[in-house]
Amino acid sequence: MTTRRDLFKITGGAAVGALLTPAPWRMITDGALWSENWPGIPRPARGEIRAKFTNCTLCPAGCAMKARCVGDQPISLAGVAGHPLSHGALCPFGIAGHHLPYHPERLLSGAVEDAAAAIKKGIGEGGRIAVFDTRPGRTASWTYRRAMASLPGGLYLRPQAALNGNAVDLSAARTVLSFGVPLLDGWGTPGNVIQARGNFRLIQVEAIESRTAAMADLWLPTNAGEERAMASIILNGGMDHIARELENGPVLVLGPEDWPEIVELNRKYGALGRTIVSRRDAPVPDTWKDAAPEMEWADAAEGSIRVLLIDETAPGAYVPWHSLETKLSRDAVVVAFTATRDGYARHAQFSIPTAVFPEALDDIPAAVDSPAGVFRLSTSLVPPAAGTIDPAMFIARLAGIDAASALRDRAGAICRSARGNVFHYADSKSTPMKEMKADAFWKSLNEGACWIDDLDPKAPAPKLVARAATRASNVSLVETCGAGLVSPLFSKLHEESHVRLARHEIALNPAGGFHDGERVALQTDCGRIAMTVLLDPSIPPGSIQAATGADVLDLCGGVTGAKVVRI
Amino acid sequence: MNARYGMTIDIDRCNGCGACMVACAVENNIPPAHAGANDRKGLTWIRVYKVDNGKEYPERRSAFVPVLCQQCGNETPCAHVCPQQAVDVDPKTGVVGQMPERCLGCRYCMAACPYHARYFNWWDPAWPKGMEKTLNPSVAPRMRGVVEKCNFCHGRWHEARQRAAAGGLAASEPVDYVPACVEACPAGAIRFGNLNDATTEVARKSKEPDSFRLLEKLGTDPKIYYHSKRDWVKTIAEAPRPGAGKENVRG
Amino acid sequence: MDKEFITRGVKRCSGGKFLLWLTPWVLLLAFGLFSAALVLIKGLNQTNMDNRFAFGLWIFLDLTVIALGAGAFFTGFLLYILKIDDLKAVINSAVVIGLVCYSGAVCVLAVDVGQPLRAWFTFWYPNVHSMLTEVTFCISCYLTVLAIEYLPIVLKNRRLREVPSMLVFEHELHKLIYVLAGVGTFLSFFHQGSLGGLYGVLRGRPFAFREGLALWPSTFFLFIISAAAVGPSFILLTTWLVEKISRKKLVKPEVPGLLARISGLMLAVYVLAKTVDTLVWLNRTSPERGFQGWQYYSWRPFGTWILFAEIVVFGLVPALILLSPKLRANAGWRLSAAAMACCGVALNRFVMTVQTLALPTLSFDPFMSYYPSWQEVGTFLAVVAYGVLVYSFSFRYFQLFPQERDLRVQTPPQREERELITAGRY
Amino acid sequence: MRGTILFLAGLTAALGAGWIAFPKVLYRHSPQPVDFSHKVHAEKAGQKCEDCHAFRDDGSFAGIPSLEKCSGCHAAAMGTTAAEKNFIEHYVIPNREPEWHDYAQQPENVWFSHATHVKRASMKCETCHGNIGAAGTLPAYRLDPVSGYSRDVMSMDACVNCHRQKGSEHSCLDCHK
Repeated sequence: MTTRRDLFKITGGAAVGALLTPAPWRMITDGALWSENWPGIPRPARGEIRAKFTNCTLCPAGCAMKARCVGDQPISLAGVAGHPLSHGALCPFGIAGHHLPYHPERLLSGAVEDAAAAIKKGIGEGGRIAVFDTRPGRTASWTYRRAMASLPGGLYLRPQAALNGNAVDLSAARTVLSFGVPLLDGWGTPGNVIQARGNFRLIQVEAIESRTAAMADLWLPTNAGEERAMASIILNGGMDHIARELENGPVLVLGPEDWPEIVELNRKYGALGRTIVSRRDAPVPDTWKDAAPEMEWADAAEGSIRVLLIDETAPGAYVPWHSLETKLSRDAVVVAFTATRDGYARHAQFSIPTAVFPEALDDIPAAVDSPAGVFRLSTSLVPPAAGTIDPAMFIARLAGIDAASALRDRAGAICRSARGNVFHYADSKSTPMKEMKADAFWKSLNEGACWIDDLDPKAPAPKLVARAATRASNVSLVETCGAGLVSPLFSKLHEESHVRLARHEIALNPAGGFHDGERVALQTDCGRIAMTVLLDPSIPPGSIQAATGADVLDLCGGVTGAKVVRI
Repeated sequence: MNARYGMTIDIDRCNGCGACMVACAVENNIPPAHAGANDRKGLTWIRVYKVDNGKEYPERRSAFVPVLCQQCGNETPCAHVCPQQAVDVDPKTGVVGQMPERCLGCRYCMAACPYHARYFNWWDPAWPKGMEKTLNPSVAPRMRGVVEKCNFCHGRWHEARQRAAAGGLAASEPVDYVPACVEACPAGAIRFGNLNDATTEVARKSKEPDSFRLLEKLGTDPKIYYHSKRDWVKTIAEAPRPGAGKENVRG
Repeated sequence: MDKEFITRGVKRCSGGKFLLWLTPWVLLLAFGLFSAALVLIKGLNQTNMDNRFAFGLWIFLDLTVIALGAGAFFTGFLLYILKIDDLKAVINSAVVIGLVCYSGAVCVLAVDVGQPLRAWFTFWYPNVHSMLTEVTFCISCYLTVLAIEYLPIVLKNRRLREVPSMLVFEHELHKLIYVLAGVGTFLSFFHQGSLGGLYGVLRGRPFAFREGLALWPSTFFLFIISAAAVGPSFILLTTWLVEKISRKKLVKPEVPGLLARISGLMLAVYVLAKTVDTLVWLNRTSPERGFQGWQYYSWRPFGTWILFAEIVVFGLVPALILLSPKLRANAGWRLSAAAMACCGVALNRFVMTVQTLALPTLSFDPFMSYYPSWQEVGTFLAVVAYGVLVYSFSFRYFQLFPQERDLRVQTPPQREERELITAGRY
Repeated sequence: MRGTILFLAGLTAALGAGWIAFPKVLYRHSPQPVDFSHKVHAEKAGQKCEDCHAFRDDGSFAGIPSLEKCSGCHAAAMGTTAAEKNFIEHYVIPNREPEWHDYAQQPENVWFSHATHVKRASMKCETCHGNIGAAGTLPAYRLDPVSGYSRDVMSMDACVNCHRQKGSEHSCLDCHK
């Protein structure tokens, strides 16, 4: 019979034996190896590395992009070196643009049929129909105008045109006087601004030391809301050291365009025709000439619009809803074509999901700092998500016009004009337009190219018109994770560091009596939004810095006297 | 002759846009922040700090300083302390390498690093659905519980060498190798190159009087040179002075 | 029920009472294990540590506990190598305390690392320059030694002695004990030192960095001396505590005095060395690396008071008390001095770990603060509970204090005392 | 005496279990989808390795050829073997990629470039892959389910040894990514 001691013996032997086999050591090693392939960690797809080219549609700059792809999937984006407009630069929004199709908050479903029915009903009842286009001048914009022309009472509305539709020639400027314009923080075409930066002196008038103010040659701090007073002082030669600076021309004065002072300063210092020039836009087919005229939204009659179709697929100037709303009739139908729930979708009865960059095929008109007209395509790098709608096609079908080949037709028109040059991204070579056939032009546009018009020798002198000026707000808005979608990786810039303000974050001076991370409400006559406080001593007392975002723009756009209140 | 890769960062050109941070995260498969993360628990191999001259508004002036692994060349603090050789310095390139698969997550190297350039994976990495398709095959995603840091986009170095070999080039050190942040900086504030090669821009710029390195007196011989003409900016290279600039980073 | 397990000639309370005493500690242990499990399963995000506070409560307490556990090796060293035989009275207890402290610390370390499955890499791919490698090797080896030293205590148990082979085994072990003590002492000296070295070598952290003597930074030696100084003090305290709780005399009156004298002597040496080291560091080491010494102490709340408290209040004062025969003869003075000494070393470990990380290194760094999460606290409480449990069992079933029996024989307990004992109270 | 026997019994039992049973239990054997013969292709078709295992334009190595490559020759049966017949029926005609098991698939954290080894260091395929190119059949694929790696994958030691001999061993990042 076996005793306990026998068991000891056997176990002992087994233990010794086991140590002499690979088994225990294998298991220890495998344990560590298992931790290399930690559960739930994705494995990057492998495959051939290819380069594709496109243009960014996330802002009106339309910077040229080189996409590094595994197979067909873009995995990173970079600028196109030597590009005559964007000079190889990309902003952080563009650099991570290829993540947008996978954004968790993307809008992917909407009641398309119901929307169509409601629109038809609205038109049937004889109401005015209008398209509000956040980025005019695109081929899609022309499609809207043609559609509206063919619909009874159709209107094409656009935001206020920057500089009255004129362009800025930064390369000509020697002194730039800017009233709170974020010149070095995403204004115009970032690459172009940086390229020209060495040649001009920058004087920044701003309450807060913004990124631009921090980089300016001279920063004139003003009290929040007193920028305009400062402008008229300078205009009347009140600050002679600034006046002396401005003698070093050519001068460019930038600021809220509805201030008469800005217009006057530009006149006084001879900016018109030198640093502010009129631009000839890319030609369109003659058959489009009967399209509806562009109308600034402000000029539409109050309460006149029965059906409003908003296209915010191409982010541009955002018009606060409380202003736009006044144009609607009581029983108006509002349809927003968008990829995000944050914009006009918050106010529209129907939100129709659209493709996002880099899914959509679109063109990007010239940016404000491009004196020459341009034509470039944003070719789709990945197929549009299921269930998304192309607003141009939708509205064209509504009006019963054919716009399927609009882009190609326009390319044809440009080719026929035989003006300008085509810059090819793959080899950074330029070929004169007159030397290219329409098909070749179209092909290279899709493979990554940009048509740049010649400067118009007999361009008319640019005109600037002042309007009834709104008072300046004490909220300075910084472009952060603003309207529309941004890559989830932007968490690096706010959540995981404090380089930029996150949405619904406001920066205040510690003297304000609030504490870091406190939940407060930003309040104006238009309402209030819950915000989180970040204390920043570089913000002057009384000023508020907030990240742009449709809701914040609705709250602060064109209104003054914003205040922060405890919840 | 061995290469000594380094950087010059022109603080006077940096407007703190954050393109370098985003490009770095894209290139190196760094996941978006976990819901619980903050600026002390985040992952960003290069971090832009906002610094100031310590004065009050309106005399206050700010500048932006991108801080990444300084690739210390002398008695590299982190490599020196790692118990199991998960950190090493490549004599061929001077790059301080971190091996997440060897790391046991003791975080001794993080305590040793005076530049706070090392980051710990406090959470399991997670990407929004579908976004994992955009991961870079040249960089292995890391698992929870290990330390990671900048290695001058070593994946790009591998690719460049492979291209050179495939193209039959003899050069063992690639010519077209540049980290993502350098490529991404729209202002061209970051320059990269071989400090041992006197012909490169970095070698030249690193010797200019306006160039300085962070905490140079520690004797760790960093390979990241900062550059500024503003005197108050130059003082950021020195040891902290209590009272000054405590609010620069929100803790 | 378990009477036949209890050493002959000593009284222990009834099983029921014993269980009653165990219950709270078991509960504490359970809670601690739960929080540790949370950390292991969900990851270190359960703690309040972050990239700047890469080390937290755990490392601080590990260092403290290991310093307090040093009594084991130092007593062993005095007893077996320097032949101070009076210490036989406490050596067993010291060994148990040592075992508890070290094994506890190792367990916490296993929770503290992000990928415990790879911990063995340190043995397979060691980086010989790293102090942590030194620590890992020494602690694991010394833990084995302690386990072997613990065995004879276990084997002395009445029931186990009935097994002949066990008896033989124990006899063999006893011949070994001197070797073990020697090895243990060496290993222990070494890793106490390397624990100090851990921070002394951080050239990137001028607050912790110290210049070297021979291979090691000065903190290496300071940690050894300080550990040797508080080891006896801690034994002093624990012995007194056990006597109070169990209501028995366990050691002859001269033993505590001896421990106190040793502790005082070492403490005095430590204070002297620490003072010299601090002066050198403040006036030479740190300024040479661009950090003015004064600025470390201008970040609230860590003012110069912390330096004063560490060296004078919890260093010099207890040293003097323990050195003066009159004062240390008085139990009150003796014990409070011992307690102060322990606090002093704890404070020193706190400064080396937490303050080092809290202080900024870059000019644009803020001063950092950190509070442990409940999971961190819980995990550590598990170690405390585990220690109490192991000690309680050892005390009940093994002979931790050889003099206990003789003391009972010499002084027959007073009546009420006897009643207490028969009533089976502690 | 009895004790010794028992001890030895335990010892041998453990040894047996560890050396013979354990590997059988641990490794998961799975056959390749197609009964492919390198030998036939090398001798009959006179093909070189790089004819099928080709480099891509970007310098990366394509590894196991895709079905497209195979169909290039095997659109219709070229021989009479059952294996080819099966292959054409099950994969070529339904145009279904065979799920090959890669014996030498390196871990995700390893950067291995065939270009640097084959083109710059001009190494032979056999040096690492043995003479599988001459084998008539494909050996079964053996997976270690715990580590998730093929049993025949080259170990780090093997890499390091060769790099050491060649004097091209500098740092972890030489081969890791």
